[in-house]
Amino acid sequence: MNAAEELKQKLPAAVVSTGMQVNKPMAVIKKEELLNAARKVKEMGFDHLSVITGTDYKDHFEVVYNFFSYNNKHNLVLKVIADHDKPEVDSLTSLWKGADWLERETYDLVGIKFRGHPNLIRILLPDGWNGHPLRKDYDMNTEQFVTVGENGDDIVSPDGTNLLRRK
Amino acid sequence: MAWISKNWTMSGIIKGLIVTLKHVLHIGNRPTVTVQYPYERMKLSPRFRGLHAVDENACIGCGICEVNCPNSTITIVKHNTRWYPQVNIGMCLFCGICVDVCPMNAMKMTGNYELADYTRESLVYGPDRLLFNKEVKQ
Amino acid sequence: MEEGGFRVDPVTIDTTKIKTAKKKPVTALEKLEDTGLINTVLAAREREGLILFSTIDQIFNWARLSSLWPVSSGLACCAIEMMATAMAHHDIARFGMEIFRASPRQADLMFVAGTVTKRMAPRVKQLYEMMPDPKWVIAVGSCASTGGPYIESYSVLKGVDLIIPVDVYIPGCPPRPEAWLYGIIQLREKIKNEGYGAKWGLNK
Amino acid sequence: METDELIINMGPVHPSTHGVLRFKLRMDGEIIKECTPVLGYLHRGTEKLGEMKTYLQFIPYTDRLDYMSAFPNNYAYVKAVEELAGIEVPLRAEYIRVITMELNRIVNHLVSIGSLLLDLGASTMIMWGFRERENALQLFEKLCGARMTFNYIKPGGVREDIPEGFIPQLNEFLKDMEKRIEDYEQLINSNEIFLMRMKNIGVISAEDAINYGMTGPTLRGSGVDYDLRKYEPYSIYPDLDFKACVRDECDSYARYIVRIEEMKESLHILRQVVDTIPEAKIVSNPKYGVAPMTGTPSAVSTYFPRIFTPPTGEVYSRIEAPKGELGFYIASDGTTKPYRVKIRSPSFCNLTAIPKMVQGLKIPDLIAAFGTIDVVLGDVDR
Amino acid sequence: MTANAYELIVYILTLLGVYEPILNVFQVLGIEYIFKILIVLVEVGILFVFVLLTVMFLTWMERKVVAMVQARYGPMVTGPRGLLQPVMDGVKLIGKEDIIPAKADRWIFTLAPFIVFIPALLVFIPLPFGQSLIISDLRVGLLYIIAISAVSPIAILLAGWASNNKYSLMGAMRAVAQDISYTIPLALTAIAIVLFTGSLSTVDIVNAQSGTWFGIIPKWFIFLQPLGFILFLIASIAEMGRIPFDFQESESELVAGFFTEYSGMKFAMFFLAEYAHLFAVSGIVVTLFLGGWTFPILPFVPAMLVPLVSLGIFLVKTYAVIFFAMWLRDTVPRVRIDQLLNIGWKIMVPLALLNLLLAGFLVTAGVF
Repeated sequence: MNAAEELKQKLPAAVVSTGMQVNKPMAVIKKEELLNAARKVKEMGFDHLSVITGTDYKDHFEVVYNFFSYNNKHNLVLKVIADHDKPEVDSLTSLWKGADWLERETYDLVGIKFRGHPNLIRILLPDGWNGHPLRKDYDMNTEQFVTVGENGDDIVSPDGTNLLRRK
Repeated sequence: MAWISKNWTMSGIIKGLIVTLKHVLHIGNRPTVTVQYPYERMKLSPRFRGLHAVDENACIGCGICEVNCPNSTITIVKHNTRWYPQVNIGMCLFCGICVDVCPMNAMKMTGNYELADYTRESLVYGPDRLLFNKEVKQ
Repeated sequence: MEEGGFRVDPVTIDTTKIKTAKKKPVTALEKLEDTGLINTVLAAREREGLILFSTIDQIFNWARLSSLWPVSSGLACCAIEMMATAMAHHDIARFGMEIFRASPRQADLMFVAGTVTKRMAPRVKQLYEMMPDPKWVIAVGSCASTGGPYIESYSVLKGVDLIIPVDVYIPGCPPRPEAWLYGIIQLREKIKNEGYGAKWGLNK
Repeated sequence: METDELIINMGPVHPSTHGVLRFKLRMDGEIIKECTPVLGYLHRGTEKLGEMKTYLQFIPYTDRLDYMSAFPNNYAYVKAVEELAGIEVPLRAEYIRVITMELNRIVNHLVSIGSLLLDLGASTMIMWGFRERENALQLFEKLCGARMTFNYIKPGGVREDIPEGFIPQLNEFLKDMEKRIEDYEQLINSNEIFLMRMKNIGVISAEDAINYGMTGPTLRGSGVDYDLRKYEPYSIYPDLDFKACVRDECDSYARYIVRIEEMKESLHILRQVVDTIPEAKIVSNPKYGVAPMTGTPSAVSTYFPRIFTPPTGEVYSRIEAPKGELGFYIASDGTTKPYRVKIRSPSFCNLTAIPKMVQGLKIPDLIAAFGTIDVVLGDVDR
Repeated sequence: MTANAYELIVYILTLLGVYEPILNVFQVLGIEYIFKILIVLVEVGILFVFVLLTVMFLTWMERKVVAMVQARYGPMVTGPRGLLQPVMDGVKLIGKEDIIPAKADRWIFTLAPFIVFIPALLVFIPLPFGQSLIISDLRVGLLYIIAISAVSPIAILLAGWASNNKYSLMGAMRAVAQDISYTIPLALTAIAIVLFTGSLSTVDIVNAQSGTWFGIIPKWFIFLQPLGFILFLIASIAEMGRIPFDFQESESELVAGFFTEYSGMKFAMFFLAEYAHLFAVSGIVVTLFLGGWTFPILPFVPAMLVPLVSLGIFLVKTYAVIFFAMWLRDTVPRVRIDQLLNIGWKIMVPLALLNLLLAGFLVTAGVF
C-alpha cells in the first residue's frame, strides 16, 4: 500500500482521489482539509517538504506539494485545487519553516494566496509589480521599470525616463 | 580562548606557510600556469562553439535554424540573390542548436572567440561575414 | 547617492555614429581605423593646436590604459568567467588589472558581467555614476549586450547600453577568458586614441 | 542603556554576497539582531521562458540557472523529460553523464571553497581552486565545446560522444587532483584562524535543517545521512561504490569538510566510471528507435528529433546536484512546449535557513556561514 | 666616524673638498644657517624620495609575491616585468576625478589623508638605515616612533567619520579599537628591549646588538627574547593592518573600510601610507630584534664602505620581514574583530608582561 492510500485510510474525508504522479503516489486533497492532511502527512514521517508548485490551468489553479520521508525513503504528492477567481489555500508554514519562501514565491509568481502565512509579500519581484507573471493571462508586453527609493527599496513604475538613456 | 591555548603552536598556520612557500619556489610540480594570452594561446578544442560559419554552397536558406533558435538570434536575410542566415551574436547563446538542426550541415561553429567590438550594431553578423566556401577552403 | 566635487566631461568618442566598415576588417582595431576614428581624434587635436598637451594626453592615456582597476561587481554567469580571467590561468594581473576594487569610488572600469534585470538596473546605473571620471564600461556577454537569452523575459533589461554608455561589447555566453582579454585589449586600444586634456580645460 | 539600532544594507553589490543578493541587517553594534535576505535581483523569469520554449530549446536555459554546475542542471531537466516521456537511455550515455556530473561536482566545490576562503580574506585558495577548475573546464570544452554552459545532455542521450584523448586527459586530471586536494587540506584544514572562524559558527541542528528544507552538503554537514544518489538512485549510481559524506558538528566547519570529502568521493566515482565505461550507443531516439553509436555532429543532427512531444501528464524529478536537491516539476499538455516548468533549486531552499543560522552572530560570521551554504544567485532567483 | 646623515653629508662634502668653500660663501653673507637648513632639506628630501620609491616598489613586490604564491605572473605588460606598473597607477590616480560626497564633512574629509600620510613619513626620522644613515638620533627615538604611529588611528577615525558612510565608520571604529589594543603589547615588548640597552635611542639599540656570542651567533635581541620577537611581530602586523588583521579595510565585510568613499589622489595617499607603514614597521622590527644594520661581517668591511654595506644589510633584513608579512597574507584568512581584541587583551598583553619579567630577570642576572 502506498502512502497516498494510507493517507486516504486515515483521513477519508480529506482525500478526494488518489493516483500516481509518474512514480510517486499522489493524493488530491480538499482545499479546506489541507492543513489537517499536512499534519497527518507529517505524522506519517514525511519530514521533508521538497517543493510547492502552483500552476494556472486557466479555469482553476493547482497547488502541488511534494513530500519526502528521510526515514522511510518514501515520496508523497499532495495536490490541492483552488478556484481561479479567488485562489486561496492554507499555509503550511506552521509545520515546515521551509514552506515560508516557497509559498511566498508561489504567491509572487502565480498569485495564489496562502492563508495564515506570516509574511506573504513578493520575494523575487519587487513590491508593487503589476501582475503575476506565471499566470497564463499575464501580459508580457507591458513594460515595468524599477527605481530605487530612499532606503534601498524598489519602486515600480511604468515610466522609465529616469532610468533609460535613450529609447 | 581555552581553545587557543590548546593550539598555541600554530602548527596549522605553519603548515599552510610551507605549502605556499612550495608554490613560490615551484617545488614538486607546482609550476606557474599562466598562459599569456595575446602572445600564447591555450589549445582550443575542435568542438569549441565560437562564431558561426555558414557554408555558402550547402545552405539552402530553409530557416530551420531560425525556427529552432531559442531566442530568435538568427534571421534569414537576402544576400546575393540567395537567402542566408544572419546571426546577432550579441544575443546568441552559443548553444549549438542551430548546428544540430541544420538539415544540410551547412551551419558550423568555428573556434573564433575574438569578437569584442565597439558598437552594438557591429555585433550583427550578416552573411557577408559568416559565409565561407567549402570548396575554396579545402 | 549624491556626488560632490567637480565633475569633468572628458572628450569621448561617440561610437554610436560609427557605421559599418567598407572593407572586411579583421580585428576591431582595424575596424576602428577603418571608420576614421583615429583621424577624427587627431583632427580634434590639431584644431586645438597644442602638441605639448597632446603629449600629456598620451602620458595620461598610457597610464590609464595600463592601470584599469575594475569594480568587482558580478551579476551572473559571466562573473564566474570574470573570476576565471583574474585567476592563475589567464591572469588579468599581467595588464595591471587584478586590483578589483570593491568600492566604485576607486575603480576606472566596470564590467557589466551578467544579466541586468530590471530590478538591478538602477543599481548598476548608480554604481556607474559613483565611479569617478574617466571611466569605462565593458558589457560582457549576451545578456549585458542585448538581453541575450532572456530577451523575451518580463524582468530583464534589454541591453545595459539602455542605461549607461558602453565602450566595448564582448559577445559570448559567457565569453571565455581569452575573449575577455581580447575585449580588454580593444578597450586599451580605444583609450590610446582618446583625447583627455579636459581636466585642465586644455583641449577645448 | 539605550542604544540605537544600526540598519545595514549589505548588497546587492557587495564583494561577499556571491552576486546580487542583499541582506537587510538590523544590527546592535556588531551583533546581528535580525537578518532578512532580499532576493530577486537576478530574477530572469526562467520558469516563464520554460513555458515559451520547446523542450529542447529550454535545455540551454537550465545551464544558466546554477552556472557553477550546469551539467547536473541539464541532467535534472532532461531526467524529468525522460520520465515524462518514458525514454530509455543507453548505458554509455549514462556513463558519460555521470562523468560530467561528478566532474562538475568537483568544479563546484572548488569554487565554493575558494570563494568561502576569499570571503574570509585568504585569496590564495580561490586561485588554486580556479587553477584546477580550468583543467576540468578544458575537459568539458573537449567534450562539448563550451566551458560553462554546455547544452550537452539531451533527452535520450548526450549530444556527442567522448572525443579521442578525453579519457587519458581525465585520468591525468584525477591523478593531479588528488595531490592538489592534499595541498588544500594542508593550507586550510588545520589553520587555526580558519578553525576560529568556522567552528561553532552558523550552527543549525538536524531537525531545523530538515524543517527548513535544506539539502545537499549543508544537510549532511548537520548529520543527516542523506544523499539522493544513494537512497533514491538514478542513472548508474546504484552500480557504483561510494559513500555519503556526513559530519555531525552542524557548523560551518562541518559543511566545509563535507565538501572536501565529497570531492574525494567524486574522484573515487570517476575512477570507477572511467575504468568501466562500456562501448555502446550514446543516443536513443524516441521516434527513430535507437541510433548507432556516433560521434559526429552530422549524426547527432540526423538522429535527434527537432520537435519533441511527450504525452500529457506531470512529473517531479529530482537529483542530487552539488548544492543539494535539484528538482524539476514539468506539466505537459501534449504540445511541443511544457505547460509549466517549476524549478526546485537547492540554493533557494538552503538560503531560507540563513536568518536562523546567523542570529546573534556578527557580520564576519554571516559571511562565513553564508559562504558555507554555497549559494549561486542564478539558482536562487531563477 | 659620523653620527648621523647630516654629518655624513658634511663629511662627504669635505672629502670632495667643496664643504669649506661653500660654507665660506655663506659665512661671508652671514647666512650660515641657511646652508645648514639646505643640507637638512637635502637629506630629508633624499629620505622621502627613497621612501616613496620603496613604497612604489613594495606595491609591485606585493603583487608579484601574491602572483608567485598563486602560480601566476603578476604585472607583466607595463615595463619590464611590469616594473612601471606602480608609476602608471600613480599617474592614473593623479588624473582621476576627485569626488567628495555631498553629505561628507568636506574639510575633515580632505584633511584625513594628509594626517595619515605625513606620520607615515615622519616615522622614518629616527630609523637607522645604516651606520650614520639616520636623520636624527633622537634620545627618545623609540618613544617617538610609538607616539607617531599612534597618530594614524586618529586620521583613520576622521576619514571614516567624515565619509558619512556606515561601512567607513565601522571600518574606522574597528581600526581604532585594533590599534589601541595592539599598541600596548607593542610598547611593552619594546620596553623589554629598552631594559637591555638602557636607552630609547634607536642607534644605541642597534649598537648594543653589534657584537657576537662565541664569535658565531650575532648578539641580536631575537635570540635573547624569542617570545618578545613573536609578540612584536604579531602586534606590528596588526598595527600595519594587514591580513590576518586587516579590519580597517576588510574587503569582504566592509567593502573598502574607512576609505570606501575616497577616490583619486586622496585614495592614493592612503594606499601609499599603508605601504610606507609596512616599510617602517618592518624596519622597526629589524632595528629592535634583528640587529638593525649590523651583521658579523661588518668589521671586515673597509670603513669607507660601511654606510653603504650596512644600508644593504638593513634593506635585506627589512625585505625579509616584508616578504614574511606578504607571505603570511597569502596564507591565512582574516580573524574576526572580537577574536582579534580577545587575542590582544587576553593573550598578547599578559604574554608581553611575562616577557618583560623575563627580560628583567635576564638583565638582573647580567646575561647581556
